[in-house]
Amino acid sequence: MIVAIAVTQPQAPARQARRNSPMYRAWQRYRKNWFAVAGLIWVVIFFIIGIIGPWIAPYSYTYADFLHMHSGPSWQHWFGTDTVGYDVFSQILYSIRYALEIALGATCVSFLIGVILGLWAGLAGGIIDVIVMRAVDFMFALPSFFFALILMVLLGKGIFPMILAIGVPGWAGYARLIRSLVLAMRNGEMVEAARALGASQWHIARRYMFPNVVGSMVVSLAFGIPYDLTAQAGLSIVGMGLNPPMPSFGNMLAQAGANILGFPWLLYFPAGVFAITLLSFLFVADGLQEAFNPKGGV
Amino acid sequence: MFYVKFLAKRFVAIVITLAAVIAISYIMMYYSPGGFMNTTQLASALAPLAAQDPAAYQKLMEQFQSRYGLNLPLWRQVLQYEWHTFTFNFGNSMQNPTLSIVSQLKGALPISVFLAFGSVVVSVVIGIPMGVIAALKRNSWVDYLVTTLSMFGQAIPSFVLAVIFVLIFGVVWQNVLPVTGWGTPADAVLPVLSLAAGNIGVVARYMRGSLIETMRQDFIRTAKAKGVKYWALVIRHGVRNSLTALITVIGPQFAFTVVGTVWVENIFAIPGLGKVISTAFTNFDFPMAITAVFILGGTIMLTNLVVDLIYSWMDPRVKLQ
Amino acid sequence: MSQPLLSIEDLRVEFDRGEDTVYAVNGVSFSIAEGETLGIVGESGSGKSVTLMSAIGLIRENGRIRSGRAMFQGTDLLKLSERQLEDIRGREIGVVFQDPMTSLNPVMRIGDQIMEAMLAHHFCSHREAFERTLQLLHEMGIPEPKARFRNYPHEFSGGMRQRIMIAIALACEPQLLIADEPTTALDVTVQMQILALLQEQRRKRNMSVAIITHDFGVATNFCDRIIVLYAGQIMEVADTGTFLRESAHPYTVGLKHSIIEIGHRARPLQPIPGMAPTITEMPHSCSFASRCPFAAERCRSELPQLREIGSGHWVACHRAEEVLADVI
Amino acid sequence: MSSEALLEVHEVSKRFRVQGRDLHAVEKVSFQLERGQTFGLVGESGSGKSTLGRLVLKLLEATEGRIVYQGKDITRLTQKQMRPLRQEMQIIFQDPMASMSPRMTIGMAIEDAMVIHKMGTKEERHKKVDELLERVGLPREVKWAYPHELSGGQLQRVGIARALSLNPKLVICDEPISALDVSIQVQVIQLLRELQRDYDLTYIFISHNLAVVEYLSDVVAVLYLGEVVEQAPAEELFSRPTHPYTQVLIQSILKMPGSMEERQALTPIQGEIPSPFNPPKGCPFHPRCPLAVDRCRTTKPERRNIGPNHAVACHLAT
Repeated sequence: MIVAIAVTQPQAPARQARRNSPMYRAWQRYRKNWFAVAGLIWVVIFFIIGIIGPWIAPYSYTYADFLHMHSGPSWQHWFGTDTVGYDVFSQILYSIRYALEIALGATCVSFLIGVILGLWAGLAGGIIDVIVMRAVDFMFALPSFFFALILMVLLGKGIFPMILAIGVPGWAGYARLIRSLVLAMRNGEMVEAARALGASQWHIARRYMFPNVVGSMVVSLAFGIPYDLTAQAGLSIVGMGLNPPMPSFGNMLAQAGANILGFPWLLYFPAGVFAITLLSFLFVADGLQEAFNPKGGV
Repeated sequence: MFYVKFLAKRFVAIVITLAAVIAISYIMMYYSPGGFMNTTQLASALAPLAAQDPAAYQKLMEQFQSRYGLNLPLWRQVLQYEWHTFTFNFGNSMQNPTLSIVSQLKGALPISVFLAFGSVVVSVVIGIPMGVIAALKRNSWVDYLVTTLSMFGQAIPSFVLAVIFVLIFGVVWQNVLPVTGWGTPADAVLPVLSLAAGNIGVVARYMRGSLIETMRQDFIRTAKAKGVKYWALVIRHGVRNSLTALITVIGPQFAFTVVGTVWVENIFAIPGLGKVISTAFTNFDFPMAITAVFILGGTIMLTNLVVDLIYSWMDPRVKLQ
Repeated sequence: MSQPLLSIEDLRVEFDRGEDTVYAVNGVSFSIAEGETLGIVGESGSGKSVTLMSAIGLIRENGRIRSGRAMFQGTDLLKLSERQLEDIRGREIGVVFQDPMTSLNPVMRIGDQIMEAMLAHHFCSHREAFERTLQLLHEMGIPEPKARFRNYPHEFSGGMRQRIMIAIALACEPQLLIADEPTTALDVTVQMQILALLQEQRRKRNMSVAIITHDFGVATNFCDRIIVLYAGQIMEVADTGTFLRESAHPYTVGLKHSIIEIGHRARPLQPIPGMAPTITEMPHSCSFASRCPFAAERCRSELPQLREIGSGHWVACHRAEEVLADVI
Repeated sequence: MSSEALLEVHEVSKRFRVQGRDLHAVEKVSFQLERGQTFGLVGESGSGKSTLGRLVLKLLEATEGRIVYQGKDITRLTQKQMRPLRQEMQIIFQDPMASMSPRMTIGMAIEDAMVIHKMGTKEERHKKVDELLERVGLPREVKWAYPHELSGGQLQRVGIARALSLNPKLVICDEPISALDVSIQVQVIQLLRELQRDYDLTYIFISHNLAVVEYLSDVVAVLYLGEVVEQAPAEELFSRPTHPYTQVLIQSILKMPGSMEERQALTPIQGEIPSPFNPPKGCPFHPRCPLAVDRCRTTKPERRNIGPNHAVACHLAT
């Protein structure tokens, strides 16, 4: 009996350690958040639709059913058709694909620029820090949506231009976050202790800084995606997004707004899917935030 | 004296930022496809004239180019444009060449400013009490209701809400509230609400978190130990200290709301600055677009300056710089 | 001693930590006489501050008072509503906290914070409160009270802030002053200033003082009577003279021996082994037994009760007499 | 003094630039330290004692002065050149929780020190982690724990184990016990003493607790506003404190009396430590000094020897 305990002992604490690791505990907290889990499920579904949407769509987004223009939901057209006869259900499936492409792409672009500039400012300090932070102030002085409008004019319409137009002006927030994290750590006792051990800059960044900022970065990314989803739809609302017949939530909503009388299904389905999606992303982001740095919680 | 220096510094910063925005916009427009100021469009429109009377066509084009300073080198064009903008000499728009930009924007600006400020005021007035109640009744059904509603408000963009309002008040409850146009006070209700929903969510959630955090501070315990009555404690010590933190989110929120006006004015067909901006951009009316961005940007930055002043007044630890 | 001012009887407090419960205070009884200075000594987690804070309703949200009474001038504080407690706190009982950096409202002028204490209790008119505040600032040794009235906490040093805290606590002339580690966050020279100020005010106002501290030096030099807490229980109660001469609890003796003071250079160290437990189960035996050199079989099976082994000298140890014999 | 000093610090100063103003954190401090010795640094908050510790390790760069380690001038070494030397010079922090990554287990944290210096194979390192934990009095299982699961005293032992893992010669103990409970403090002090004996360690012991510094140190320096006002062998300094500030510090400690009759009167010194942004003219201590004369207000006293190895910066000291 005693022998058995002695043999299993080294593994038991290892398992215990995994259970007490900050990541595992964050996941535990996340799991308890009902909203966050529901949001995550929808986000996953959204992603799957984004990938396979074009294959399961009953109609091509360019196929206009002239015999059933602005008809309500039916077996043929689940979510009805719009004024030109496009199938709303198919349009939504395609919209999800493009919305995801644009929002994820834009978030990646912003994040990449932000991380590079933020790291550079935080680590180099001095004049570089001043220049980057001035640029951040500049970007914050005006809503990045205006920069996106200007960029759309310059780049022309399309998916790739939209990624750049939304992504490039969005870097400032990430840069500021990364810089503040780097600064807080660089002057913190943990990094000082690592330096005292003789760790190289690279070792400190990899083993000490990165694991401790990854949570905050994931949270900021999670908040960034719904913001960029909104922005890409918002560009279409003002007529600067994808050109019809390229389907997008913005176009559908704008059209629904213009044709609201008599054709409410044009609004129900796109607005519903879009709103649920944004909510889900926000629930996920909020859940992650609570999980990684529990403060206002229980 | 200190404030004079501070304000002077901030004004300089605002002017520099605006100048940079204008320069960047102008240069980007200059290189945008289709040619700057849409000369190609004009050229094709005047193509018949060019065939008939090349001299007259040439003269017209030159007139056009010199009117907008297009015959100068780029850097001179930028400088000239900056000068015109900062002397509020915006010139005429391209869409309506006979009307000056100023005359077109004169009516639009107050509408957008009213919408943006109105929605921020509404959100503060509604959001703060919501957040306070949620924080004080933490983990009760009231709290869950407030938090969930705030999440909805925050997640659903103003344009989606606006379209939903159009459906509700344009189809279901017709004639309760107007869904298009501008003129009567009732016209403002739905746009302001669509814009405020998100802000209410942000304000309520932020207030809740901030107040919960504040109520855990040591000085709250000190106030309790003094025997301060509950509501005095909550308001004088709790809310008062949470407000200083809340003010920091109002600035960015205002900027976000201004973007919202661009969307919402489109949906409600309100002739505000946002509508002007989107029309200008879609029609490649660059002088108009740059001017509108200039004015909105200036408004946002001035608002931020005021926010900073209030912040320093509310929190003596904050040093203005 | 006369009628006690505050007497705490069999107080039990626990904290809910989600996965488990911490029994922070387990049946603590003691009293504070009028005009007495009582020292409550213990290490972190011993429940020394929880005991008094729960008596005046300043317990953390996840804390729960299981049982007990806290009789103050004939009323049980634990039975009072929050509103009734508000009337007593700051009026009859003043509190000074440990960290003067965080214990003052950062966005309120310090004068207003002192005045607030008086105005909340309608102690005097607004005009008088202002005058009294200036007087208090002066008494606390803050130079130029009139000018300093309008300053904010961050414009003061740590020592000065603690003086302001004392002014707040004394504003309504309370009968009892609770000082929760009032000098722990301060430098030694400032600690001396604050303690001297507290002593002077105590004499002048003839109030009772309960000082919570982990420092035997502070407790023995400052207090009339000393209570030693460990793991939420009273280990020993004695007046300072007895305490200095003949402590009878192995924990007290161990602590005394492990204090390093100036002039101890040549002495060998005698640390108490192990560390203080976090009590997550109701104790059924002596909580100190695992660290105690005197521990016997009985100590590990039976909870020692507080018993009087000399006049006013109470000890919770099965083997107190033997410990005492060993010490003397 | 012996030429075989392990560490020599010559006239080291550190000034910080804070919002356009100079903050004199450390002013012309000199001392030397022989192998196996303990050098005690005492002072109140803001005296620059922690800054001095970091200057010695070159975690901060000195503004002026020289630091010589084992006969080698390390003042001008780059951070990269310092790295191999860091094996020999270690530091124990006041707040062990803050000095560890919350995402590393204790085992990983200790092992990482050895990984950095490429010491041993993985198995050897793991074995050494076990040995070290045992040596500092912790059960082996602790290596699976995360910092937040340990108590302050346990964490400080981990901090000591991590420093020891590199077999250092010089260890700077920066307030290693001030965050701990009394009964735990003594345990840690005892551990530090044992380790010093067993591994022939040299300590710089930084603390505001005079009694502990006296207990552990061979030589003690008293810092006030970044300057050494008195420096002497520990016994000498505490039996014959000469600088008025040292005297005040010693008097301010409340000792546990033997009986009621021996209780101390509470006699406070006036004033507070001035802001290091504008230190007083003349002797930095003169505004609080009960003995100050005119000369103290105008001329700054130089540090001078008043006995063997006993230096004081006071006009009135004899």
